Amino acid sequence: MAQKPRPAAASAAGNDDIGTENRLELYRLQVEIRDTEKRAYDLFLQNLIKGTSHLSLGQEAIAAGFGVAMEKGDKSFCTYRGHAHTLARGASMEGMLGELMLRDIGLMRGKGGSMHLTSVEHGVMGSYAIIGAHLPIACGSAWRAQYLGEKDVTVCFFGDGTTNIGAFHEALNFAVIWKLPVVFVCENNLYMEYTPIGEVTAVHNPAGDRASAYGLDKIVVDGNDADVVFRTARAALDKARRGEGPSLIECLTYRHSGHSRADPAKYRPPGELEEWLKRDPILIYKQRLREFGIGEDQIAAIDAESRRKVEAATEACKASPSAPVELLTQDVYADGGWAWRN
Amino acid sequence: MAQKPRPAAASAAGNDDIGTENRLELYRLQVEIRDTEKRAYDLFLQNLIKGTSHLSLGQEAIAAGFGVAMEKGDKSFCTYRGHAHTLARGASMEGMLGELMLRDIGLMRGKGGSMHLTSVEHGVMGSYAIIGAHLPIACGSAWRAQYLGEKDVTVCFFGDGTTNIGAFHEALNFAVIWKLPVVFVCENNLYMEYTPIGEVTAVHNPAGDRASAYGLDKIVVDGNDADVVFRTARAALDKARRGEGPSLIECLTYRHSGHSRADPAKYRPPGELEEWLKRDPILIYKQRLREFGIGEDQIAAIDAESRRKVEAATEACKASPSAPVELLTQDVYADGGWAWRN
Amino acid sequence: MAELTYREAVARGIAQEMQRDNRVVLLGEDIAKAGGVFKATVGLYEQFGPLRVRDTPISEQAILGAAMGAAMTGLRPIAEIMFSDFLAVCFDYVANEMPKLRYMTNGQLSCPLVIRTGNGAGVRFGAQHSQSIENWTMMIPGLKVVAPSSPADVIGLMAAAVRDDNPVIFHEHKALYAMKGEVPDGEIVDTLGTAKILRPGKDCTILALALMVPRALEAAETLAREHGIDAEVIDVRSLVPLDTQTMLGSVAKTGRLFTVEENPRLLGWGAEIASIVADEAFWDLDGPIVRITTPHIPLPAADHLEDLALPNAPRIAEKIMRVMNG
Amino acid sequence: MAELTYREAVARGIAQEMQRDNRVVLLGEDIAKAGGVFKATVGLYEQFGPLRVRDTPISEQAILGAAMGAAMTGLRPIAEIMFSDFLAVCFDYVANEMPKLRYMTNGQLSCPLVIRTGNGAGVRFGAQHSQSIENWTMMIPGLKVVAPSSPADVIGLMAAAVRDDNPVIFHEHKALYAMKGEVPDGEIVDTLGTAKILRPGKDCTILALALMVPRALEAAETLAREHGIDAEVIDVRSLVPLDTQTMLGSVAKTGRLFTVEENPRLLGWGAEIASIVADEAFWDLDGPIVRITTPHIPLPAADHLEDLALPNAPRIAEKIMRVMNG
Ligand SMILES: Cc1ncc(C[n+]2csc(CCOP(=O)(O)OP(=O)(O)O)c2C)c(N)n1
Ligand SMILES: Cc1ncc(C[n+]2csc(CCOP(=O)(O)OP(=O)(O)O)c2C)c(N)n1
Ligand SMILES: [Mg+2]
Ligand SMILES: [Mg+2]
Repeated sequence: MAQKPRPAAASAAGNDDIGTENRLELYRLQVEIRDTEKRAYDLFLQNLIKGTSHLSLGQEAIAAGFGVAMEKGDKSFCTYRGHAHTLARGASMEGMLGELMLRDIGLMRGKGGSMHLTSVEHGVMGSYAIIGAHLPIACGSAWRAQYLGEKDVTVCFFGDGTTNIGAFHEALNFAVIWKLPVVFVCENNLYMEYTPIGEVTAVHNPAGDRASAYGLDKIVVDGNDADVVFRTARAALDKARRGEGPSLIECLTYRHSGHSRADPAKYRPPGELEEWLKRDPILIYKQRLREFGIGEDQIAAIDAESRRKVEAATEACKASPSAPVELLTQDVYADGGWAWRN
Repeated sequence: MAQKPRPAAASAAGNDDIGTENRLELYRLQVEIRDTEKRAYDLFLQNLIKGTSHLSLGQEAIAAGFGVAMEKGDKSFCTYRGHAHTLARGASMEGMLGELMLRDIGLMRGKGGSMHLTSVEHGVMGSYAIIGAHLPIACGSAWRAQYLGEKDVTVCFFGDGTTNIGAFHEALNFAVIWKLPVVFVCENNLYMEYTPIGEVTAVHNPAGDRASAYGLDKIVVDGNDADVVFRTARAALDKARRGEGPSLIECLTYRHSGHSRADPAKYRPPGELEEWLKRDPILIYKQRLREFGIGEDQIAAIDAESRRKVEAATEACKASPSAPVELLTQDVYADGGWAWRN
Repeated sequence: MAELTYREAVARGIAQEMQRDNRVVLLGEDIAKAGGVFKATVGLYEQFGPLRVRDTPISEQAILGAAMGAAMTGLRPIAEIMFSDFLAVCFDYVANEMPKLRYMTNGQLSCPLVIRTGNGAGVRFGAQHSQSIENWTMMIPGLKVVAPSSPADVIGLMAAAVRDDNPVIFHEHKALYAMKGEVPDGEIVDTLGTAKILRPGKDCTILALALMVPRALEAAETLAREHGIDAEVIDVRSLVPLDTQTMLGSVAKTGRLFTVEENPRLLGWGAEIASIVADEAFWDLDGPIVRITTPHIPLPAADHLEDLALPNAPRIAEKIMRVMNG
Repeated sequence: MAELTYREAVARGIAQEMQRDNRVVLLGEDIAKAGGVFKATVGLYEQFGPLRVRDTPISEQAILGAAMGAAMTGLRPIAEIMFSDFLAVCFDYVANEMPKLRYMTNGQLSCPLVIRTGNGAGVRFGAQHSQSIENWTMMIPGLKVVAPSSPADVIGLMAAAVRDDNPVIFHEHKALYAMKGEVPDGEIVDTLGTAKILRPGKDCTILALALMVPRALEAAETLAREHGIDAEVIDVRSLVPLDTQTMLGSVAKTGRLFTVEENPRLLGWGAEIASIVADEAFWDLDGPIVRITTPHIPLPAADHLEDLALPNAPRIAEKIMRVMNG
């Protein structure tokens, strides 16, 4: 059942619909996401990240592709594996890392934790940790846009395993019958936590093979190629913005690390990771830049700047205190407090 | 969107794969179900049925087709609209009517009510009133058969509207990946309670067009023709019994009455009911019997016997007292009582 | 002044708020063209049109999820969950998503919406369509929870719920839909978190909610008439916020507390109040706190059994009389 | 005797029952080959094979629905819901289907199964993966509910739960999985519905559950050592059935009751017990009943805030000391 990494798409250097600016941005985002998440892993080993955390090493092309294609004002709904998507919309590294470290500098000052990264100012309308819950919520955001005549599109990211829960089904049907401006993005990384998706799913492509059940087109793309993701994202966003309703996109990818910090990923067949490492999205994209004539110095500058930013963010986070204890009982209710009685 | 009643299937008189015995049984069941439900309606008008009740007048061919095709030991899981399926497995009229009247003679002595008809001795493993809940439960029954090597098949009935709830999706995927001996039967009667199914469903055939999302064949049949249903049921039951896994069958039909006793069904477009009344399953089947050379006297005898049984059942129910009040606190826990403390 | 049924009051309360605020939208199963299975939304589709009053598929998770997503991005949805028992099929939104959104995001996001739901027994619908599940919602931090007992309260509390910036669960009692009551003309806006003393009294305090309110009042009349016991009857109305001041004040006066709860015994709303009183008003108490509830059982469908299960005026009066005299 | 961790005890308890009864089967997400995300089912797949220990998709409704359908037709399934918070996505089975089946069918059908779930806080998982939701299950008639606090209790109560003919909710505490304890050799079978006096005392009664048990015990030691207060500590263990006799007996002796609850305040399990005691043992009480709970808030992820939210030994001791001396 398991998909194999796809061969790299043929070079399209002669016919560039993406452009240098977007390309550099796609690369920059992938590198920064990679570096930040690798730093998160180091911080975990140093016991500076205390809760759980779910890296998406190897899946960066999806976050980058959508991040670049989306417009300011568009809304992202992510999962616990949402570091990448949060950064891709412009949230700061220290906000993200700080939240993983549960410090005051974190996006939610440590109250939410790594599974609930939220940055409303960047359109990141939350990260959701109960599988499937955010698909209907994303419908609601899109409904609001439709009702108020606002032009933003809502994008909802989730994993392959999520396609087997009821909320997935309800949301897809709902989005289609109300013709909502929402794009559902399934990141098929082959596994739920530790169980291969093929063992628990009735069809080969968990999202793609279900699109027709909602009258949608089957869209399954190489999720390790940021150009492919970017093009697919742009088309779906445009469609939604034109008022032509939702899309369901399955991006084929692989996570290089375990499910969460607790997971050594021993359940993988030998050689699988190695195959996918050859198709590392950053490797692919560095090559792509070269094909499009971007100089090594420009690439190196992006790499260096990313490392510099990660260092600075790390220092800022380490320097940040824990949030004041008053926060414990703040913001339970809209009056800012927690009073349930008079 | 709305389906039209289908033209009657071509007569197959010359090539009878069903046989006279089954045919008479198919007719008898349809007539008895019809007569019992019409009686339920009368009793409601006489204020002798107090709770709610959901008739399936016009949908009898489905219950009869499956009832005859199923073997003793096979399990039925029904909905609140389950009178027909309960009778079709051999439960008594007075048990069914008595439960609607909430009398001691009822199948559950009035404790469950019309929405929860259960007759385990006849394989009726309950009627479920929360939409979709019984689809996963039916999977469990089938899993038990598979695990213990028992040869029974589980059949689960539900409506078109039920295909839009999460449990539907989870159950279908689950049944396929575990290759369970279960048959899912969607009775598409065009409406949820008052809302046309086409207005809230992303595909034309709410079950049929979703089969492929679970790797299943699309099976959509005329649910008003008991022969068609019987043949379809037999094939699916055989397949399940051979260990070849589940089926999803959509039966096209129409309910002649409102959703429940409270509903005058004013939401229907004019003429719709009249069209469907021309395709009344009992009308169709009476004609079928004639085509197969069954004499008018035999038909009349079945009709008369049905009326006689309904009268007798009605009398028995009217004569039945309410259940003794001790039942109030019985059977909450397995020790027969309700003690939650010592 | 006009006489309205409780179900008409629901529609009127919603209409009042929809007229005031264009961001108020309605969604649920069969609520639009059909006016709701309990006929509590009749006329709203005609008045406010198909964009603001929307029928949904049978997808309770999508209903509440969509309401939440719309609420956090700018609308003020009112979602119907037809029978309160069905909150179980979408309980993740009620228990985990809506009430925790603001807290988890450190106040970045808000969830101003109302979930209306047909709660309670008395209509012979059996174990899965008759439950009193106020406690399922009261126990969740971040929700507000109301349960009106009269048409006027329905309108005023609906308005307060819609205007509140928190997720509010609005329990409508199915057996009260046909109940009539006087309703003032013009806009009505009540206050969440306020209980109402419906019958002042000095000998004991009776707390009741929704359908139990008229029954408690009737019992109080019996107690006064036949046993010389002068009971103070308080309609709790709002479980969160909870008007503990009114309740503690009453117990300080009467020294005795009874709760009349439709829910099965364990962890009914009265348990919380009993525990508060047993702590904070312990020295005011002249005797045991007694909860009168439905026994801890699923509900039977049969009319005589259902009637037997729920607290009714004679049983309430009898119990209180025996406790007070014993 | 052997020293086992709480998580090992889970696997051992299950293995004991699977060995005894071929009808006991296991299902859940990642429980088979991977041994569970909390490693509480390690070895069972290897020992009992793929037909009896089955990985499922992320379909909690299918998990519980399938467990129920299997239970009512002859098996005795043990279903895992990974985090107890996720009971919200399949709550219809917990609240409406399993517990009402027997009653609605007038005893025709039975639902002998166990739902195991990782409950509770202390591991910095934030608001949706840390809740103590014993009350969600305690309030439903027809369920039984246990929450063991030690490895030996895990095994014995697991055996009792599997052998019971009712649906039993088995709350495993996530922060206790690594806890070690002595466990007797051979078969262990405990009894549902029995509380345990872990520390006899005469001045006050402290009721605690799961993670709160070691904390209450520690607090009791502090109270004895530093304040001369001799507290009786009772591990409630089973919420349904509830061993009210042991609790009422203790209060009759001590005259004072404290509950230590991990759940947020409103309608935590202690509320019910407080209301029972305030009724039936009112005249035994020498002072207010006091509940020590997590404040009524969602849980924060940050370690220092989470630690602050949950009752801990110093806070418990301090509160009890002040109440007893005040
Ligand atoms: C309702 C629910 N069930 C189970 C879990 C536990 N869980 C967290 S992540 C995960 C796997 C999700 O797999 P997938 O959707 O493929 O996303 P991925 O982690 O691969 O990105 C599971 C089962 C959960 N969070 N919520
Ligand atoms: C979870 C849930 N939501 C809503 C309802 C209310 N309800 C009862 S029957 C029904 C319509 C069901 O339509 P369909 O599945 O087509 O079955 P039919 O009644 O037509 O046989 C609805 C919405 C319910 N019982 N359960
Ligand atoms: Mg995955
Ligand atoms: Mg229908």
